Amino acid sequence: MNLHEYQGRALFRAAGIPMPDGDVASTPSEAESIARRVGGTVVVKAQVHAGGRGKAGGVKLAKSPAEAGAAAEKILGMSIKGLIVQRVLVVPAADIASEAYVGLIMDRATQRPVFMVSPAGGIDIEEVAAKTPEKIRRLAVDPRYGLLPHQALGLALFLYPDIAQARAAARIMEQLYQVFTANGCSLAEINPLVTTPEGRVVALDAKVSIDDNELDRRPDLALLRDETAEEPSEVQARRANLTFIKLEGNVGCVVNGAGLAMATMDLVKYYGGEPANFLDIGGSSNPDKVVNALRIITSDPNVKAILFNIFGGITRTDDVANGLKTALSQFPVKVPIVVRLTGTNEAEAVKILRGIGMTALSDMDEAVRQVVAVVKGAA
Amino acid sequence: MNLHEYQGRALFRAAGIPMPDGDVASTPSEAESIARRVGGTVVVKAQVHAGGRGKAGGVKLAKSPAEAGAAAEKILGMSIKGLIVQRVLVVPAADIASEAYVGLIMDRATQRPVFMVSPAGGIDIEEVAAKTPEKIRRLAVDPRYGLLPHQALGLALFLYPDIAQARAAARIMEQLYQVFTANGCSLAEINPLVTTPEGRVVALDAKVSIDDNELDRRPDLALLRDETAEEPSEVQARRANLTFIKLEGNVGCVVNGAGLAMATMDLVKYYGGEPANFLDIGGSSNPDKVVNALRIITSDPNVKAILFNIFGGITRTDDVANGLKTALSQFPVKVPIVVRLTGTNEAEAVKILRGIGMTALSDMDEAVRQVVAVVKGAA
Amino acid sequence: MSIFIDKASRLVVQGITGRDGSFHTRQMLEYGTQVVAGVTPGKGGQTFEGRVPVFNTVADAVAATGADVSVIYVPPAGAAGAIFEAADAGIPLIVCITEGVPVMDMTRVLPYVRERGARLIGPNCPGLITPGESKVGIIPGNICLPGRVGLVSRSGTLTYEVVNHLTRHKIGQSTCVGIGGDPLNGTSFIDCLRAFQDDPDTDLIVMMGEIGGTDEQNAAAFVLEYVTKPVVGFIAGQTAPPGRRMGHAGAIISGSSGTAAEKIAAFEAAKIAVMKRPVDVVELVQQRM
Amino acid sequence: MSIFIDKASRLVVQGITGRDGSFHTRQMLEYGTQVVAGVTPGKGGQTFEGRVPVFNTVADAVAATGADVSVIYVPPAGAAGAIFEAADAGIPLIVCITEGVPVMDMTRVLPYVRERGARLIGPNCPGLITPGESKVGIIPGNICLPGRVGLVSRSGTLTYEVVNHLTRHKIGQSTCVGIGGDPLNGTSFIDCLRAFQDDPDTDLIVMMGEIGGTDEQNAAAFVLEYVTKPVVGFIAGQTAPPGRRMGHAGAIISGSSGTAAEKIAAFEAAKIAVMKRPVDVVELVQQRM
Repeated sequence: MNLHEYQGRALFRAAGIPMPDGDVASTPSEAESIARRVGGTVVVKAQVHAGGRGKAGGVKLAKSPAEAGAAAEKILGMSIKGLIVQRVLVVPAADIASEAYVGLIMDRATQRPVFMVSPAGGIDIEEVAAKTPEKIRRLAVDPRYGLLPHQALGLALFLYPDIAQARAAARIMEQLYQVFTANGCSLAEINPLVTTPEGRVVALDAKVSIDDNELDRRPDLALLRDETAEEPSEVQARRANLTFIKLEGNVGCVVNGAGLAMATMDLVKYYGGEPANFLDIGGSSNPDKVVNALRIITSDPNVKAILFNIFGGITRTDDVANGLKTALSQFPVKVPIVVRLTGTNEAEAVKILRGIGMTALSDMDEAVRQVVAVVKGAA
Repeated sequence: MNLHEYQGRALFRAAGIPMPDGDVASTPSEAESIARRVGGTVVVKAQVHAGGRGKAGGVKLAKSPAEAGAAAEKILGMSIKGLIVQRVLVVPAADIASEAYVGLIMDRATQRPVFMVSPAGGIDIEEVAAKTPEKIRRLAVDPRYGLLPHQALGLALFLYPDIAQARAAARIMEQLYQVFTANGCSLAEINPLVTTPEGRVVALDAKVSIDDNELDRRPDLALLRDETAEEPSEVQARRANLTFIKLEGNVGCVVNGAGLAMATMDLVKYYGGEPANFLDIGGSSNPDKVVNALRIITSDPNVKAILFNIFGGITRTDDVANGLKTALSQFPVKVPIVVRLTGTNEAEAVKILRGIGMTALSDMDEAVRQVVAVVKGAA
Repeated sequence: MSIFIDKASRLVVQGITGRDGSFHTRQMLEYGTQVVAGVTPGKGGQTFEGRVPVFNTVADAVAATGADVSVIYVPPAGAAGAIFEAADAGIPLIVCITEGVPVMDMTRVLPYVRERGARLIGPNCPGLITPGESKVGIIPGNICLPGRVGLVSRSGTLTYEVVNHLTRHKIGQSTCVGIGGDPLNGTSFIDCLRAFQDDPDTDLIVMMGEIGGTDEQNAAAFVLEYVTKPVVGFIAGQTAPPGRRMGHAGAIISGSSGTAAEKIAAFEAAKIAVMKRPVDVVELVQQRM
Repeated sequence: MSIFIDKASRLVVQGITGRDGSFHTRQMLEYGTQVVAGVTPGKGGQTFEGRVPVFNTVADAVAATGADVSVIYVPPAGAAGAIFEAADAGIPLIVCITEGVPVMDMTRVLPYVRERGARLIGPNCPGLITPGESKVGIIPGNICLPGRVGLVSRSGTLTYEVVNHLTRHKIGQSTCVGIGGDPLNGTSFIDCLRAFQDDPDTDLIVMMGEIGGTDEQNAAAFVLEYVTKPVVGFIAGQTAPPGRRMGHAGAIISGSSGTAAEKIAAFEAAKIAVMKRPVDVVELVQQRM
């Protein structure tokens, strides 16, 4: 789960990371009064889950409270990469002497949190990695010991030759590590970490992603989810405990298991079709999940046909068949459905489907070919 | 540094360990009003750094606030193992269904914090260890991982077959481990940990020792030191950065280094004398330390002669000689002084001593024999 | 022969009295797995299905039964604790089925397990099966057949799909291992490739990968260097949009290292025969056996 | 020959610009120790005494100078961090002189050092010296003499006392090691006994113990089992009252295991010749050389 900048800021500030004052606003007048409170020139920043806000016009300087209100007026409601801006962050504009990058990510390869720092900050770190890899230093932190003082200072000295600034940056890295581990982050990033003309080290941005698996035991973090910033069908799916991602095609897919779901999408494409979604109903075979899955898929007007691909293991195929039956009795499905199911309680499932006039295939390739043919016939 | 029970209680309660309500009092009327507030029968407990308070009459039951005041009246000012009781703790008397022991100590052998638990609580754990060792279970905690849930539960199941009580006790052990590591303890002990007739698990005592090395970085803990509960000469020594322990003999000793100080005491005894103290002036050779050392030693009326045994390494023997010279010019020392010094700047030191009419020996045995002879001659 | 488990494996089920634990314990017993103990704190002394003794702790279970494999069906909040407990009790092979274990927990679990010389499979995995001998986890036993193909996979049901094709064509398996798709897990492709390479009763290896991370690329490099047996591979997620997370499998495309195209290229460079579709496994294996 | 250090040892001094660090670095340079680098964060690029380059980090120092021994003179609050840094930089021998290091810090430092295969001597120790070759720490060089007696001790000045007796009687030392008296330290008597036993140029071992803990008893058991060279021992604190802490040496009598009487009995049972007084070392050693 990605946090908005203003939410990440709150975590950073609670951990003691020096950041400029400021607050979040959802109306121009709120933005204006925040600008009045903090004083001086401010930056008004769109709060959306998308990179490249600056280029899209989502970040504006304002020299007075009135200008801040006007900037907020322009930015609120703006669409950035398809996402409507609902909130802006208003912070004092900082005088910047230098910009560095400090990121902490959960790394699969070392199986540890890994720091990535660069004296070339303020720009995309992937760009730095590609063009000037020598300007990046990495450090895997052993979680049994945490970030050790010499490690933090070693990284900080790579950013700042001045020992006072390096000590300040080392402290910020220790605080960032605390934020990361205490909140189950998969990413915590400061870009840019700046020095001011007076020599202070200050974080000007906060980018935080939380491991979704952390949310069950951390209701405080779960509350930070901003569903207005997501695709409504994906929100609906998550509430129904489905993993769903909307795509651009026209073949709706209902599959159990993420790997099989991806392989199903690949096979749809292989046979000339275009998947309309990724959907994993998961391991448990609650018929309600099937009902919800169908509801979500059928709400997409692009969908021309629906493919079920169920390999019963823990998932009982008769539960899936029952879910399908229930769904069809609750709301009309106007597009053709092709069902492939095999495995646990297959015979029972086939009987249930027959009872509502449907047939079930047992071969995945055959099912995919058939659904692609149906879609093409319909086109 | 040993904490009083009421201080340990505060740490335990802050960590969430369930303990009866109550408070500390230094007058009978305070004790009475605490008893009134908590209600019912209370226990009034002497707060001194000594075991066996119960046997010494330092723990009394009181059925009313008035009785509590009377009990406090008796206990306050009482002497337990030579220590005057300055405060009493007043807590509600708990109904006890069972008593267990839970202790956590820093263990030299495993170099880890070690839990020691026993279902035989309320008595001296050394007694349990001697008589029924099978009733003790130990567990060394790997500090890199902390106390793991299954470890706490495993220990707790050794105390309580009931799973609800075991889970409660496991939680208390986790809290005790937090107290221990967060405060640099060398010991944190609950004796007894009781169950009430209703099945609750409650800590009835709190014994905590803090590693002295922790106090520099933890002024909050250093404030807990109760100097009124210590030998005044030892308090004076600590303030002067000396390590001093008062003993019963008559040969005062001023030595640099703990090992050499102990060996010096042993040698005094070997040659038929009795050391009056252990005193280590430490590694740095600040002349003030010598002045303070002499002040403390000469305040002991038992001391019949004083032995200096200095092996100069980091310690400069001329600094020691200067300190001695300063001390003698500041206050009269009425007992003979025998000085042995060798090592760093020895020639200079000998010259300083000669200047004030003293001689210095270079051999430890000779110096000890001489000081013992002086004391015996004086007797 | 086989890797990791065989008919001598003595299994303890952590969370045996829970919903998933009890269901799958019955399945494993039916399959013939030697389920020698269960663990549920507070239920020590009970007996599961009239035949499996239940203990309060894994240590108790090991002491009483000599269990040497553990399978974990406890909820996510307790899963890391269960792995710690199994490793601490000296269990050399720990299989964690639980889905949704916080990744931060795994950063501490993994070194703990390694320090004790134990192997963890999972979390968030279907477990493993040595057909005809022992099944530990949730892979359906009826789709497997004893034989000489070793299979390792990051996913669950996709594994079943492929195993099913093999079995229907009378191509048996030595062991099928689902290593799980979480970002941090205990056993990698490489661990399994090495074991299969060293197993005299495995002739060919099938490796089922996914987008995200670089495990498949590392595995391909290892194949080049160490594996002499034929390897057949698959990568799921060729049509997945970049930068999106495809469900719990943790298939995240991070930067340039994790796309299906890159992984397939790595497979091909290592002379791994790449299936275009799951069903292709049959022909590719048959050509190489 | 010698143990742990010799004339080839390349020393980095952590805290070289501090009060104690600069004083003792001069002493070590005078003695002939190869002090190749110093470390003080923020002073990288400076030169100490016109001859020792100062670096910001131990890693920088190792990279530039190939230092293979570190000695630490930083204040207690930073001592654990300095040990972590030295171990992380790959230094195989780390000597921590600092007194007053919180014990809780040591519980984390010790496994870290061990995981890296490094040896820590101390904290709160005088260091070690191989007479005529190299001195690391604060043992006065002038009281030592090259020779064939190995000495290991828990205390500082008491060590000097004994070494002084030996030297005045022309009994030289292979290496003298002060392991420190803190409750948790890096190197034990046993580590040193093993090294001296295996050192072809040590003929006899002197071991100086103290009350508190069970290290001396464990050492005696090790002598019985492993050491064939003669051993002469001493226990300080025979007259110490039980239950009192005798200064920073951490000499705590805990329960029945830690009294001088018990330790002396353990020594005698292991055929270790026990000195009654420090001066006895001369006669006992002479009888056995």
